[in-house]
Amino acid sequence: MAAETIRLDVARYRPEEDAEPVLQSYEVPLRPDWAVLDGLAHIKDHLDGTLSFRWSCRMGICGSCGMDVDGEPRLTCGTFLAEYGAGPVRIEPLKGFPVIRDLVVDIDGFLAKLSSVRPWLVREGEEPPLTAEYAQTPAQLDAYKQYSMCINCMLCYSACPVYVLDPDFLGPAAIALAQRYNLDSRDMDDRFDVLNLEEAVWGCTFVGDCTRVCPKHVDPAEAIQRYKVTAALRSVLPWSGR
Amino acid sequence: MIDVLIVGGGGAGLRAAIAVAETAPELTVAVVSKVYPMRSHTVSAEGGAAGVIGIDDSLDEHCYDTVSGGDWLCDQDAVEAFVREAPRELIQLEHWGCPWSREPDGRVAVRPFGGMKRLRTWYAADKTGFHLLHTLFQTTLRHPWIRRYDEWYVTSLVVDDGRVHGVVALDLRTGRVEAIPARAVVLATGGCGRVFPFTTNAAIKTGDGMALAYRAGAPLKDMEFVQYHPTGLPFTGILITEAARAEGGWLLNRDGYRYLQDYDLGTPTPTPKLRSMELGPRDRLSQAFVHEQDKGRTIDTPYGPVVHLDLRHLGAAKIDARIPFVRELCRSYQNLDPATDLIPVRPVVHYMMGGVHTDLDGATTIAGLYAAGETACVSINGANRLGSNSLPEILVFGRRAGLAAAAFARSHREGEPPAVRSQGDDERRRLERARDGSSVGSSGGERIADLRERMQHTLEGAAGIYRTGDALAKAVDTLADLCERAGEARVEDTSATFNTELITLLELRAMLDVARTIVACALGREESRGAHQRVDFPARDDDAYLAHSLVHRAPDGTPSVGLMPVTITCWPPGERVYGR
Amino acid sequence: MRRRLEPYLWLLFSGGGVVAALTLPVLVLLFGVLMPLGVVAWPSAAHLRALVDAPLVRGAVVVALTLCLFHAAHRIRFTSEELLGLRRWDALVAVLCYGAAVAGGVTAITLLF
Amino acid sequence: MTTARPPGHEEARPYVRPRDRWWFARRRSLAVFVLRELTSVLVAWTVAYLLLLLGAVADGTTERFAALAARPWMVALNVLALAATAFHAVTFLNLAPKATVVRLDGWRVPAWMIQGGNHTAWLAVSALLAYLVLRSS
Repeated sequence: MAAETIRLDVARYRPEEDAEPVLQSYEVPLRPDWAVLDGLAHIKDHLDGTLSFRWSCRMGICGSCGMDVDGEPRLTCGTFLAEYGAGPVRIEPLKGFPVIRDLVVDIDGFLAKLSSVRPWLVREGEEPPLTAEYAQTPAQLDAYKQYSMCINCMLCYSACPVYVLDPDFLGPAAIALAQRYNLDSRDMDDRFDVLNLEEAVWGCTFVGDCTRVCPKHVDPAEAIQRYKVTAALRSVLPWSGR
Repeated sequence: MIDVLIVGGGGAGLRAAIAVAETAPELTVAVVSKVYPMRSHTVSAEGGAAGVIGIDDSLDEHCYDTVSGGDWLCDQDAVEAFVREAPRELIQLEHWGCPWSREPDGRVAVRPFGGMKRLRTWYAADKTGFHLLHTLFQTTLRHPWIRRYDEWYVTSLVVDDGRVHGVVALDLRTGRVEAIPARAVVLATGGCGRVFPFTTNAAIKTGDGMALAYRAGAPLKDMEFVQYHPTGLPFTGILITEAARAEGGWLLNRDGYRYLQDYDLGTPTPTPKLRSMELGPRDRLSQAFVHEQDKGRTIDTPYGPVVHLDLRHLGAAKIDARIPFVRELCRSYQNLDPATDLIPVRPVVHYMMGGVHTDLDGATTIAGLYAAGETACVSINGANRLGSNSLPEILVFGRRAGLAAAAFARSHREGEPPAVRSQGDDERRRLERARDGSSVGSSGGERIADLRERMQHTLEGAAGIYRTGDALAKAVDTLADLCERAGEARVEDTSATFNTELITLLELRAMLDVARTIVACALGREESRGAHQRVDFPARDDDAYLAHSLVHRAPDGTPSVGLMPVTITCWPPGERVYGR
Repeated sequence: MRRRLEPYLWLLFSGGGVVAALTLPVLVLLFGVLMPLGVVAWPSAAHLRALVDAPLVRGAVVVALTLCLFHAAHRIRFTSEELLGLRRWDALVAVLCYGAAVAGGVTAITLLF
Repeated sequence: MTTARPPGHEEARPYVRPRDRWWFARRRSLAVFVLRELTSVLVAWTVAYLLLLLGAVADGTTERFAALAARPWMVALNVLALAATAFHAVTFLNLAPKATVVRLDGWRVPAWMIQGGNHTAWLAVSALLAYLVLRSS
């Protein structure tokens, strides 16, 4: 049986020598259970050790290996080569982020955004002793659970034309994370000051692609639209703050 | 100068950082990690975190389960401290926002788990580690004075006169090698599952912290105890959580027979029974698999023999409510639905019971150097860790190490010694030579991946579920040879920017050092206990080996193994009884 | 300033979106397609005048049409900025778009009152 | 927690992709989005058209308006407006559940129910308007 192969066209960018990324082609074995990430690992291990990319858990939970695969932002560990028939498959760094090297993008801006929404439980008063938990019913847990599933893979940013055109836009994952805490029955904040901004929820034009590409079904688009309602009501009815 | 420098941004490292930030705000804290903290492998933990909470449960019972699960190799004073502090740590996580699964009345829910006699495993569906890590990470964000060195790889510890003075680290982004002086250092870099070819562990788990401490002169402990998790997906090694069995899943051989009943693990019942059958400890379940394989009762696949995990009788609703990630993983990575299909599984390297030798506060033998989490060996896990003990372990001992490091930093206010700069300069020259290829020539030398594969298969062959003295002795030589060859491996990438090939080489060298300690300890322990099963010494030998293996690095680089007594407080060695 | 305005603009946009969705298709179907094509006959001028005779109805028509215009203005503002890269000129674009909507509303008032 | 990037770390410049003028043509979903947004132009036109009609009613020049409306280009434009407003209605009403999550005693009302309600309302309002306009003729 002749071993089947598939061509991967991989974006290379070496800042010391390249002015802009160029595609480099590699032939890798096409195996039914190989993900795109396995193809990249094969290149790094056996064909070209100079290829740089991030990966870790290869089970879709660490959020490292998001890349642009044939024009779509995907987690490469969960995207199978067999999806692409005879190939070739074009693999590029996530769009919308500065490229540090090859398939590695700069995510510091994203982290700054996450930090800016106060993504922690905001409580008033003293923390009670560590003898009992705050009560939370399954229904109250359900109210925010979906928004707590974000793995920070940033596919939603890459899919969002608003973010790609305007890097200052707070973006889907950060707003969903803010909502994860806003809707938590134990939280006492509504993060109005950081969300009720033109670069925050009001920048969103509800394209909806963030939700479409989210591998964890977080539905950031929903989180944003819901906050628009919250913020609008709070603006019209100033006494309606929580 | 940094007061407390933490290497590793996973659960243990972040818990340590928060402990310092909250109790000693006057100290500067830094987290140096080779990945962004939320990428750390804590994120992959699934099933849950044990902490006594039920009224029908007691600290003593959790201790006993842990000690018997560890085949009496645990230090019982450490276990007692751990069991006592675990519940308050889990409540602390709840107060920080962790979305624990709940009972209808709003209390935190607990589930059964392998080797545990009571329901005491807290869970956040089956993404417990994910929620725990993100809760910790997000909580650190409220302390802006915790400095983060994201994507910095620590290449060595600066140790002078028996005391740590900081680290030398490489910034992946710029390629710069810098000495970072610090008064105290906490190692929290996780385990080293990647020394084996088939593991649940993420790519980043290369034993870096263990190797750092070991090279700096701190001994490692109990390195021969490697946990195989009984249920990994073939090919990928993706973990199917023990919670799948805790919720009622069965292990079936090729005849559809619940084979665990043949291995002194109890008799089958339709619903799960604690400390019995599928809820036995991981070492015993993985060993049973090998016996089934020997009897020809496993199923052959292109990726080796498997047995089946059967969840079909649980129904889709229960699977979605309790173990949704199992279904998600099976669908995405194995192309099957556990609600209607059998899941092929096989034992897979999961966890290192061993690690850097520490006391109850995470202190190593080097002044100012601490370790916590899987990197460390306190030891609460003994010869076999119980499922759902590792998450509370990183919290309890992460906090303890952080507090101890803060206290050390407070009482040692002197400035940085000259050793820091000079060692930083040496390291920079050494790494730049490796990167430029000027040390070996980029065309000479072997491929990193080839050497890694050799190492992994050596380990699997010699230090797998069952071991023999002969194979281990051969592995000692093979690994020594590989170590030498890794010194001259080929690095094609000469770029300073995000040079992952150079990191891969440094990781390989760390793994080889750790691998040699695993094999040396396994060769030294001429008995069978917990996860260490010697075919040539099949019985437990408490007279000779109720003791920890302690392994130092000899000046010539070879591991030298000694023994250290186990601390026994309340539970004298006895028989491990499951299902009876 | 802008920060305090956005929620109101969005409310106008949303309200207009609802009104436009519920009313415009049937109106353009009748007055723009079926009647001009002769599929249904034009109602008499008197009937049409009677329809908008009640002050309340006139008011509702003014509000509805103005909301629809605000809906359109909001979308045109953002879409033009995204398609043409005019984000920098947002203030100007916004004034033009919402200004046009206000003008349309004023026109409706002058026509009906 | 803040990121430490010590000063003096010279960094090779990251590559920043230039603005993609044709971003909306890269993916089907984006093209649909832009179409959805562009319906607003025809919404505005439809309002303008209705204002013209109201003006004609006010001035008593409905005959002239009818003649204008019957011009082929005008009919074509209004057919387009019909398509656009209908597309706007379908997309807008379908997306509404994203902004209005309804929970009854912890149970989340599924999107299709809210959408079904919206579309029923659309039908009812359309029928009422058609009845009011057509009842005497």
